[in-house]
Amino acid sequence: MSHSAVIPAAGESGKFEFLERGEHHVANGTLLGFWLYLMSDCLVFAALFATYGVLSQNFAGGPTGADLFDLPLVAINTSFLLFSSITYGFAMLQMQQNKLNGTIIWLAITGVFGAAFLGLELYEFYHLLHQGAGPQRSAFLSSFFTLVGTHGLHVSFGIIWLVTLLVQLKKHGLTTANRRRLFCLSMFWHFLDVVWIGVFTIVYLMGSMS
Amino acid sequence: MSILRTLHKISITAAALTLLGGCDTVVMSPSGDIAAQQASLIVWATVLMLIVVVPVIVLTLLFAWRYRSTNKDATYAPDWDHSTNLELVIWAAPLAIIIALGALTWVSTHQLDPYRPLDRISEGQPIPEGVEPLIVEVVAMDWKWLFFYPEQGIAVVNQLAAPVDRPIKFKITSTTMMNSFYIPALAGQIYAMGGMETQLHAVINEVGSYDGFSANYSGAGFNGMRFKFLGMSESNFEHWVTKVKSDGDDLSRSTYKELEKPSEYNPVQYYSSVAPALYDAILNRCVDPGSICMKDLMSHQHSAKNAAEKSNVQSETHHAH
Amino acid sequence: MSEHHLHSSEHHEEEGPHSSFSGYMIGFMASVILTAIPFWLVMADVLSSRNATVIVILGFALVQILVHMIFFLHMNFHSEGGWNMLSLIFTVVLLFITLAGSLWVMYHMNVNMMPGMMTGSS
Amino acid sequence: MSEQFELSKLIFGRLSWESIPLHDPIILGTFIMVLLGGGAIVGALTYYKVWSYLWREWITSIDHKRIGVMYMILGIVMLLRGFADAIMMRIHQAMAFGDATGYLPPHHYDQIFTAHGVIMIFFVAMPFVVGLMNYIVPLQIGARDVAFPFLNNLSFWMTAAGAALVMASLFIGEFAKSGWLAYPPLTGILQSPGVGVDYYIWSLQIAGVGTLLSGINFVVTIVKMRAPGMNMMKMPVFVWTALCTNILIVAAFPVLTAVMTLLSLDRYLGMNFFTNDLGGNAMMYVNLIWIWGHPEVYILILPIFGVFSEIVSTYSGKRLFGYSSMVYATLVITILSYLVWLHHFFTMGSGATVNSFFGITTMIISIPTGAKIFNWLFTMYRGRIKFDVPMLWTIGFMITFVIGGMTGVLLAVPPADFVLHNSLFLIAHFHNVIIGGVVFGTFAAITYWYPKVTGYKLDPFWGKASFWCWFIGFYLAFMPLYMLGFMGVTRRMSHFDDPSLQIWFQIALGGAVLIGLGIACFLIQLYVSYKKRDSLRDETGDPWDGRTLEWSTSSPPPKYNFAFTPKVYDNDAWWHMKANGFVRPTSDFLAIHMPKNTAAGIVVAGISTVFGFAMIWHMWLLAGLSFTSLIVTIIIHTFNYKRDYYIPVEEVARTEAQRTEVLA
Repeated sequence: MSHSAVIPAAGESGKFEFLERGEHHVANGTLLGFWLYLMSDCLVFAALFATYGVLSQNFAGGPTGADLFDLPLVAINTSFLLFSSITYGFAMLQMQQNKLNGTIIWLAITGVFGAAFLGLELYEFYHLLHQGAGPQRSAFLSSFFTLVGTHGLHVSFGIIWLVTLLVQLKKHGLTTANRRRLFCLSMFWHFLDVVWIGVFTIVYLMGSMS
Repeated sequence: MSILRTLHKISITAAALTLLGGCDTVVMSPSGDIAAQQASLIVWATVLMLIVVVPVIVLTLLFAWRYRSTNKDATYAPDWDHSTNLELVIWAAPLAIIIALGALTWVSTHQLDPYRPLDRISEGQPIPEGVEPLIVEVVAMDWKWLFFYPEQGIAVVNQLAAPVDRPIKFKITSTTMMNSFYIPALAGQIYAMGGMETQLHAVINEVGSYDGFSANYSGAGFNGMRFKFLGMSESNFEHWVTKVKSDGDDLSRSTYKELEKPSEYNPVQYYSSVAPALYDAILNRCVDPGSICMKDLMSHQHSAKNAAEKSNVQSETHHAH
Repeated sequence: MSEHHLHSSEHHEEEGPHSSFSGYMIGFMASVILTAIPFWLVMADVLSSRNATVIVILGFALVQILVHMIFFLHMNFHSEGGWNMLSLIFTVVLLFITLAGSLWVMYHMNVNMMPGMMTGSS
Repeated sequence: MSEQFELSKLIFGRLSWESIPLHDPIILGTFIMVLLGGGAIVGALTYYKVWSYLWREWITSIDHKRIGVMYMILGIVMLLRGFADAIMMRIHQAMAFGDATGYLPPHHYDQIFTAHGVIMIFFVAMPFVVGLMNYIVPLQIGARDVAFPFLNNLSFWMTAAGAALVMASLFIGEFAKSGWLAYPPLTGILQSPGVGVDYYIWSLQIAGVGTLLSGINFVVTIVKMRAPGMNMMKMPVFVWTALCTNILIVAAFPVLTAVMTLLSLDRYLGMNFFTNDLGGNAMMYVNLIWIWGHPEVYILILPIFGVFSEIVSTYSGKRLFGYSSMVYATLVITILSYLVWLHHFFTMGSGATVNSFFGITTMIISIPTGAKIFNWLFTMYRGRIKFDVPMLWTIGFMITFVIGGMTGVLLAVPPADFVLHNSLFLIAHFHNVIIGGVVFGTFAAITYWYPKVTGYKLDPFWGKASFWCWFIGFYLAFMPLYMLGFMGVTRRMSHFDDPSLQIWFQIALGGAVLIGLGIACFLIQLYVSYKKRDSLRDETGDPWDGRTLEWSTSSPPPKYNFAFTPKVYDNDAWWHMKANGFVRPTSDFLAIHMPKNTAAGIVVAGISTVFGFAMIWHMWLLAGLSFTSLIVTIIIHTFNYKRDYYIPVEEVARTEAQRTEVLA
């Protein structure tokens, strides 16, 4: 763009330089693209939240949120997710300092917190099913299981991705490509946090109030 | 039919179309006051829009002809791509039309809201003192229409009658599918949905037999989901009610369960008497003995723990289905 | 999900936002507090009015989302030439339309049609 | 015995020999024809040994131009299927009066109108629009490919996978009998226990993934990969409309994915989102699907607005009138398209305030749309209009689309909608805008850019024939439907009692036949032009005296599009270059960095098809296996770090020297 020193190439008019004569580097779009994917995911959750909002009072004579939700359990679960965000943050700080082992260790810890979160959520689901409060019971429960379950499914895929990335880091180290992947996964992971804020506030806290 | 006759018919129809502009169709010249207002709204909206549409079409053809490349007399201005005044007009003209149309929409939508009770029976004719609307409860079934007349205590399948110039209040629901209750000559349509009740207020002004049907595709028997809507004089309507009462059977809950089974191209059926609160039970999805009505579920949903236990039993019965 | 990139091996300039220990810690502490208070409000039934509680916890959720956006997702007006922020704002607008629109529309439908919710139904 | 039964259930689910409709002569005949035709094509490909060429150069290609062409071919093939459905319906409706029941049994007829809608929107209009954007956008912004070339290939194959499932439903099982938006409770498991709705769900889900990924891809491409100097207000209008369309795709398709998922949870796991009982609410489905559905309409039409902007300015030999108001109009439409969804269900009973709000927002959209029409009009004003075939389509579009827009605004007035909703008037309206807009636009675009793709123009005689058949055919086919709408005739009817309606259906059939001739003329045009390619050849790369960058390179463009990335100073970049004495470079070439072809796209899409098929037929074992292998394949793919290569400088120099020779 500012190659003013370059002599105009053969045939080009002096007034305009019409060609980029050097190699034209195109900015990498992965981070933006992944961000856009997250925005689209946001709208999946918007649809699910809207459905939950519309159907959340349709208990069909079945149990309500106040009957079912175990807030201390949810609080513990929330703390798992919060811890996993800060540990992911530490992994990113290690990455910035080019410390491969530190990155790997903090990433693994993040994965453990994520798995603990999932385990607790599955326990909760199992408990609900056991009580006869499965997703078939009422529209409220259908939308509850689907909203919370979709978030859980995202966490599961996040963990699969995290494990894959651990292997790739071991194999190739902190290359540009791997750093980019770490960034993408970090966005994904923190995005799930943000969704969870909506879930625990709207579903669990508001649902528990009688 | 020979080709010549077909051609003849086509030319006559085409001529009729150009002459009448579709004015003798049921939607554009209906027999009920609500539908008539809707038809005149269509005309007004169209006229408003034609103010822009006609010039656009004319100008398109005109410019295409005038500035054809072979016409060397026409001005050629290859770099002319902007004119603030012109662009103001370009945005302002549609805007002005839309403001007018938007105002028309706001007023007419409220005026012709199907939930709104009527305040006249036709133009310049207010509802006479003491005339109460005729109540008809409509159930869209698979695939037929069931009409309850609560005042008269009768029910009819696939036939609907009403006295002219008396407001009618329809309460509409469905057993399973999403249907749309539509009598073009009377008034616009409204959906009929299971567990829900929509309403329609309308009045028929002319004696006659009109088509009624479901306007929303609802599965295999949709095509045969048609009925005749009979606009009658007050005395003929009384006569019709008497006839239904004398010819009909009793619509008990068990007869209703029989009727509820899917059927196609159902004939007209009369019921001289109806089990109490049957329509209400259909609407609330509790015709089956022992089932809990939706409205009761709604109002009791906050009585927490007991309901939860009761529901376990209920969900088991539901699974058994 | 992690596999889209083309010109990967070529240039080495650091992409993505830079973050700092203090930034993460501030975000973390803030979100712990912002999580704990709503849980306490609901679990200990602090406020007498249900509506007040709902408004307060929704407010906390909103603030916490902002905290996460700023300290964990590193949102600002510069990253990716402002396109990140622009797409976020656009998404939030659509989010609002979808949620508020659906609730508004469905509320009216339910009031008009649902037995037990209908105005004036007996 | 029962153990064996369980095992076969696990493997074959509900698929059995009865699922194949051998008893239906129409389907059987079609099946045999498809089998013979398909066999002939496969045989010919094998005989001429083109499989490995196809595999190397097309199937695994990540070149946006190749992918664009494949999208267009998919669109044309599916257009034939969708049109076959249309003409079958028209014949049936023209016959089925009084005692005559028509030749299609109702269950078959109901599948046909569903399939027609689904195919035309998802597998004809969408591939056309995405294909056009694929081919043109990178060229117009001076880029060498899209931002994520592999994803682009995957997107195409996912779309094709969805189409394959729809086609499979014709011969294995059945398609949905529910209308193209599959409203519950009709599509609930109680009312539609068969596989039809599941075919619908899974084909849309799989194709939807492809569409969403390509949406993200194009937004990033346009944001990140524009040539130096091309700021936002110097982008060609087609690129602008493509950007807005892809933003809408990213914003709207997730909602479709979500609502399809909810419907499948109802069907597969017995949940109660949209059921009549236990608190389900079918209105929520209608609400959600139209939150996707209305933006979808603009996803289709916006790029076409861009196409017409390019064409009208090129063939008028004039700059586009009101570039910036065109851009703002596009942006306004993008936002507003998300605010009007309720106008598709005014009659559901939401009350006057809600209805009039959405009615008025709908009308507001007609303001920017009107502004666009005026802009095209004043681009023609004081131009030198050449009536090549693309310009004919454009004028046909302007006249037809205005009428469609008018009937659309009419339907946006709620009380008017009460009498016209679900009637044939509505059918006429949306065919008026989709045929008059999207289809006319696609044909205009194909004719306009064909020489860029192949290096020779399309034969104008057959192009004109095709245009007039379509144009007159459209009016003949759909004006009667407007009339029938006023007569209170509803859509999706398979039989009529009133004999006075028959004449209208017969006229409409005549129109449909004429449209069929239009399609035939188009296919003949492709063939004739190929035969006459030497006389139709364009060696300049710029046959229409074009204005944007795609005309600055050769036809067809080299793999790398541009030997040097162009610098842009004007929104008619190529026009500006020509006006200022640009001369092609002939030396100092550099090696060019390009992505490598990969088979991962078709493999992932293939496994997805198997997964979808297994889910449709409840083959749980296969479903589990294919899902696992899908995840594993994707993970394996992420271990491939070497995805690019350099085109050596000698090859670039050789290619460019050849062109220099041709131009001399």
